[in-house]
Amino acid sequence: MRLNKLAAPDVSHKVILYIEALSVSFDGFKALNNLSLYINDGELRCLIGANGAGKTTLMDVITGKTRCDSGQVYFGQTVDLLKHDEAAIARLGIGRKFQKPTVFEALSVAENLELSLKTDKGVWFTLMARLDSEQRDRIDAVLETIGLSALRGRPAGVLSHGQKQWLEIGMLLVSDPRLMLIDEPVAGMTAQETEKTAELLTSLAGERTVVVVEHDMEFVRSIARTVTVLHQGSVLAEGTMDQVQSNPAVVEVYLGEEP
Amino acid sequence: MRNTSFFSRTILTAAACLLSLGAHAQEPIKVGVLHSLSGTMAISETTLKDTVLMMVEQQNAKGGVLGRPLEAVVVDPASDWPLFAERTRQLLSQDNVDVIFGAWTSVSRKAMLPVLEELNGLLFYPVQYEGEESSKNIFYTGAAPNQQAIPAVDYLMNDLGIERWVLAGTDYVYPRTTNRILEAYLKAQGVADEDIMVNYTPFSHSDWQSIVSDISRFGSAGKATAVVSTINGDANVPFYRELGNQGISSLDIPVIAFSVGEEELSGIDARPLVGHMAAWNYFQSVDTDANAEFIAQWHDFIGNTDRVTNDPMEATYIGFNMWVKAVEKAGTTDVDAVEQAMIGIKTPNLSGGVAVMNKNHHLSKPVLIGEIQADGQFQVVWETDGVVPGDAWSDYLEGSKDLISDWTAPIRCGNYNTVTQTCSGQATDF
Amino acid sequence: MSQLTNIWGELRRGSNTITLFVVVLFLATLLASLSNLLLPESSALHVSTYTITLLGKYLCYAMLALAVDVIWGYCGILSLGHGAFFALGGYAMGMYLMRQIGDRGVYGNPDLPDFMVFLNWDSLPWYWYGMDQFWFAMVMVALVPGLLALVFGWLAFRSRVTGVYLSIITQALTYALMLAFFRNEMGFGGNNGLTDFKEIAGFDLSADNTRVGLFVITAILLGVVFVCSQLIMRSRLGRVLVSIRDSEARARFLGYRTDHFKVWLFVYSALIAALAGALYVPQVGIINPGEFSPINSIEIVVWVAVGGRGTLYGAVGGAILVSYAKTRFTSLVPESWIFMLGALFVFVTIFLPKGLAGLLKQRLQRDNNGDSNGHPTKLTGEAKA
Amino acid sequence: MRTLLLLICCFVLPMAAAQQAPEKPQITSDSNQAELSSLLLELTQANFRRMPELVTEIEQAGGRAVLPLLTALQDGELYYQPDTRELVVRQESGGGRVTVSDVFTGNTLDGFDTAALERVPINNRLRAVLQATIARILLFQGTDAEREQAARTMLSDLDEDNLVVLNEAIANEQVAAVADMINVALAMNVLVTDAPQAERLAAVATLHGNLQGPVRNLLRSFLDELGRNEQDPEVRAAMVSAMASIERKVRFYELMEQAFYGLSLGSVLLLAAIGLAVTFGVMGVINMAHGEMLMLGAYTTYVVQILMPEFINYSLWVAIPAAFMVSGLVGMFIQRFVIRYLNGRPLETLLATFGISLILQQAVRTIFSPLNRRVVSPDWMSGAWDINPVLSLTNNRLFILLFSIIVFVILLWILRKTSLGLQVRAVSQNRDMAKAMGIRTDWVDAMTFGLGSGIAGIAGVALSQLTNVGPNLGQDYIIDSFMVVVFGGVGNLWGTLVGAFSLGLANKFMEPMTGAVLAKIITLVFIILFIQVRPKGLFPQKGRAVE
Repeated sequence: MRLNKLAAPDVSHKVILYIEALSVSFDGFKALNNLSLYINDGELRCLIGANGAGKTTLMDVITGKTRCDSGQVYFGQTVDLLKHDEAAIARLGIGRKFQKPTVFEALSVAENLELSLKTDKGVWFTLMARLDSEQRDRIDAVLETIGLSALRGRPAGVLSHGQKQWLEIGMLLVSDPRLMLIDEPVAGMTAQETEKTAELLTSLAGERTVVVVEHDMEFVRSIARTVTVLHQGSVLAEGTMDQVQSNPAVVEVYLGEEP
Repeated sequence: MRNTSFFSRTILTAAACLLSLGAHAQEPIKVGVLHSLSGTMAISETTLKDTVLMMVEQQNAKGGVLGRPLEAVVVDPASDWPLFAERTRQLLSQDNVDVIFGAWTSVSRKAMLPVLEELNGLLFYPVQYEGEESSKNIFYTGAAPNQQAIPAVDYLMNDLGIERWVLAGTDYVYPRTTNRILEAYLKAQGVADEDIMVNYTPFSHSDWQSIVSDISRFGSAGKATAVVSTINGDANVPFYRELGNQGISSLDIPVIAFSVGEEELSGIDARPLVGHMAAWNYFQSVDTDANAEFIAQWHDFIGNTDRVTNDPMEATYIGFNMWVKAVEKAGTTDVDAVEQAMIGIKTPNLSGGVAVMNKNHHLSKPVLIGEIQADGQFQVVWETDGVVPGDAWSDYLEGSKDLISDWTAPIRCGNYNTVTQTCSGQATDF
Repeated sequence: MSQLTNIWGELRRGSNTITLFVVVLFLATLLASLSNLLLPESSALHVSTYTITLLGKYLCYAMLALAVDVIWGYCGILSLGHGAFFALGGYAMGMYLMRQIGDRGVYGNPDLPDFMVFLNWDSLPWYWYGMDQFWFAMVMVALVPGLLALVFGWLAFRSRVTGVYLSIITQALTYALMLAFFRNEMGFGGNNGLTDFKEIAGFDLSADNTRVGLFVITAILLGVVFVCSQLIMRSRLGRVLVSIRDSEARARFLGYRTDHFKVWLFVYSALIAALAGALYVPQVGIINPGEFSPINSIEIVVWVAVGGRGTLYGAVGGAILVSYAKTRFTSLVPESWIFMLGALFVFVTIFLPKGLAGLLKQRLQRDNNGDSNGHPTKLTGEAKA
Repeated sequence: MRTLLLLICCFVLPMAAAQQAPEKPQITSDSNQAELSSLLLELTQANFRRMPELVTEIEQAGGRAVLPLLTALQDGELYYQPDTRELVVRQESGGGRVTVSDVFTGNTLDGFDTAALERVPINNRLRAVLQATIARILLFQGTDAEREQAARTMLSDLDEDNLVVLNEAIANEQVAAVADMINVALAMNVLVTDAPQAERLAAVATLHGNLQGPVRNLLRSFLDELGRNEQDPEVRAAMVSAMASIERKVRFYELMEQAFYGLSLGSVLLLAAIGLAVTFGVMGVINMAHGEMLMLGAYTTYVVQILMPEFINYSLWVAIPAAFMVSGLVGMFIQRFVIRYLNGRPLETLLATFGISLILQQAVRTIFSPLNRRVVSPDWMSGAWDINPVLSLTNNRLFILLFSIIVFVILLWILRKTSLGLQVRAVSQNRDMAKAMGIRTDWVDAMTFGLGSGIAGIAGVALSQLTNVGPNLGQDYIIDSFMVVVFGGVGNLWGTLVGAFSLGLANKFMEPMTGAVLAKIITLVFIILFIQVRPKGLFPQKGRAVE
């Protein structure tokens, strides 16, 4: 119940997320095939790969949505993520933004953020919970960041696609996670918004760890320090954007197709 | 709420005007009809509603009662037991009816009973039932167990030499009580425990394979075996079908039923059932002038010569005629006066005898046993010599053998204990 | 202390609906009761005891509808078996009332109810013990349905049975209970159920005062349940529930143990249903296994759908409206009532997905900001399967 | 429709006529005509007490020649003319055609007012006497099967008359099966008389493993201390062994019987659920009106039988396609006008279709009255296949079991091999993609729903042979159907098959221990718990697309 009170992950070895020899298959189709990946604390990492390369499945496994067939996922040195369910993983400080923006359409923008706050998430607590001034400030600040202050009382359902993307990012921000998993943040955004997103993500890295899955190569180039290329469920290449782009294997399977 | 009662009143008044056109300008006597017209029980009860309406129409043609026309107030309790209580209250306190004809299942009567007693209403209940009840406000014109079950068992035992018994019933209070009474009765007649098999099935039971095969096994022990069936309504068709298909004829193991009448058989292909029996106080095939007339009137009223008549219809017929006589005797529709006037009233029944209302609010009736014919009718193969008075409290049950019901002075009690000479529990309103 | 002020603040913030509802309910109850007790029967304004009983029944149905709305409207759990909790609460109350008859039954047996006497039970089954005490019976009214809801909810929500699957197994649950209660061996009176009650806590059940009293108590409790539910729905918990309804997976990724919330709400809802059942039985005077029938449970859902799910007053209004229509039309046109009910189902689901309350809301909104160029309100929050 | 009926009439008429051919009775010359005539006259006037003796006297006077008379009396087809008291046989065939024929010659007689004829009444006691009397005659005159049956009838009634007849019959009997049956009877007789030990032992040996009920009862009585209580230790030992072998066989066959009952219940569940497996499983639509599709099928059977009263035996073959059409069309109608508007909102669909189910029920109640309707079983569906005296499989159940499997296979074939099936599967797996590929998803939805409903209609035809045809028919099956589909796994026809049969078997094997209701409750609770463990049922659909 009180997982959110757990100590922060042990990152004494600099690595916040260990993924080792992970395999997942659906009906014989190997979505992840013996994949290993290490994410350092405070890093901003981009995952790229063709459709079906296993990006979303990987996120699903990390956040507890999908069970893996074999392998290990550790959060810091000590926390075995495979032993926890989605809610517990979220409370550990792993936040996720989905590919398709999923906000709670019947709730207002501010309420969406309120639910995402980093607090006790037990039944009885939520029944009696009130926003204290600190939390209110935090919500205000995030609303400012994502540019939705004027729409705070509106139901999220009436937002445009881009606004929903922002709101989801806001929900992620307000929950103050250690590790953020962000699936295609700029899909449906204008060029300006994309730029703003890139700025935001870059600024987040350092105090938090950010993992971004993105198709927009321009965007990836603008933010990425380290890029990991997935292919057919395993890591094909890893390095800076330039390194990866010059990797012949990558060129062949991925960049070649999608200039 | 005022609006609504105004609304209903307008409708009722309109109906009343139509009914009494050309008759009397007198205020009509209201007859409540409380039979389910929708839901599961509609199948049986709709017929009784039509019977009451027919009787009302005929009585009005004869000039009504006490010079006043009769007006039927029909409501639908929709086979929903709590609704029976609610509608009773509506009939008695909103529509101010003078008498109610209604109910089929025991549970609906039980739901109505407290309301009837509270508001001092009058109910005529026309269906065979388990007994163990006698209310000042209810007249029971159907058979009590001693007017159906016990004579039937006597017939099987004495005339057909049955030694082994299957008591099969639907799991509700009528079969439970009847079978308890029969078990006690059979044991008193020297039947051994292992020669009695009791089986209960739920309502609308449809898969009878195992049970029929058990019965057939039970019946193959070399002794003459019969099934006494208190299986209710819908479950009968698959039951008889399974019997027929497993090759159990009325010669191997005859079935005598207490809840299967002409109406139920009209929905069954009766050919495989020929020779199985039913015990009732009336069959459509009874050959009397009164019955012929009744059937003709019924066909005329309902506009369909294929419609059958059955025992609860006769019970409604008797109850209605008795009520008319009692009102005329009392000179008023006041419930207390009519209740006292009812006792001792005699009217002809449809099987050539005379029905008498006894002190315990139950009728004296003849008991007939009929064999099912291929056309869905019954052929009477046995009947009691005279009429049998209905017994509210069974002599064969531990709890009720000391109880009697007597609504005449000085006892005036539905459950008078003859040993302690007290009227236990039930409020008597006196 | 701060929590108290919270609640007070909450009450003031949402005062509109709550106050309106409570005031209307209070006035209606008061008027009906007083005119029954004080005005002579001949008076045109007199409300008959029949009407009072009828109103009492409607209020019980309203409470039941509220119970279903709380889980369906706010959390997307469509239970087709809520009649089971209602009936269990009713049975617990019925057992108490049965024991109150004491030796006034027809057989004069001080311990055994009549149906046990003539079915030859020689002693009271263990689960009937203590039911002669009012407090104990009331504990059972809550405990039995609450426990059942807890166990069932815990099993179902933990293994993430959702949508139509859940609906179907709730239906199976009430169906199984119906079959069980039909069995006479169970010791609950079989098909006949429990009836012929005499008094409740010393008050004669056939007296007008008692009936009015029961009606008033029902109205008060309905008010309390309404206010409580409204407060819950306006708390953060309520928002979590809505978020579960709209996207359970997303709520889980925010760190909410959605199964805990659902179990909690399911139990809360079951308790309301049980309370409604317990109030229903002394007013209608009978409880029998028919109350478990799956059709009854589906009818509750229709009340909520007609009134408008996701709004508590909608559920209450829907229950009263449909029940009233049933009372009227089964008297006037018994054969057509089923047609009308059926057509209502189809019509409401296709044309009024938000029910009458939704219609009302749209109307009000249009009137309020008819000229504002705000975004059109989309119909949102369809229950997800 | 009309042409179809006509065609069937042309095809069927000659066959029906052929079946009606009267049997030629024999007239023996040694009958005492005068005495017989007076007895026959008395037959029209006697009461039930006199009748049994009268029948015996008629047999004595008329000898074996009176068989047609007795058979007619037993079948309730013996009538007399009220004025002349002349006895005739009055037979009614389908459609109310009445023929009157001579009692002994079987020649058709004309000039009778068939309505004025009075029936010679008969009751159960008389039927019993007739059965015994007819058996005695049939033992000599009947076909092989009739002779065997006659001998079997006598097993339970080994009085002197019967023994005389049996001894006479065995001398001339050529057919082994009949002779065996007679020998069993004679062996039973040996046991109850004071025969020497060797003969008794031989008799017991004859009875060894014999499954006839009377044989078992007789042996049981010999082993019962309160019964005949066999004293001779050797004979007793033989009896114990004979009895043990009988009991062993009986137990085995009872198990077989139970399995058959389970499969039969399973087949009913399968039929009821399989249409639902299509609409719910493939389309994801919760159709609460599914039960009413069954009901419509059953009512279609009723209407078909009304339309072709002369050909009841063939009515089901017409009813099956008719029911498919009726239910299928109603299903498509529902899909087009209601469900289509609720796409992707399963819970709303559930409510709307429930409303439709109410409307359909009430419509049937209004049109056909709330009373159950009489649906006749064709002759070939009544009766049973008697494998041995303890195991007989009823024909209707057997046919329905077979039928359910045929329906299943056809459905599987439609979904696997036809283009409709391909499109249905495409739509069920990815609606948008299918649409993009040019599949008319609207049309496919309507067809799928029609198919599922039509199959429910066919199931209704089968159910009309087992249970009531009334407005509540659907209600009785809807919950069971849902249970089967959910238990088997939505979207998997094989799951439905396995689910139906395993629930049927479980129910029937539990029933002897728990009773029918408790067995059903246990099954329901089991399914509720099972769904918690495997929310997707026995055979879940796999893959990410399901999420």
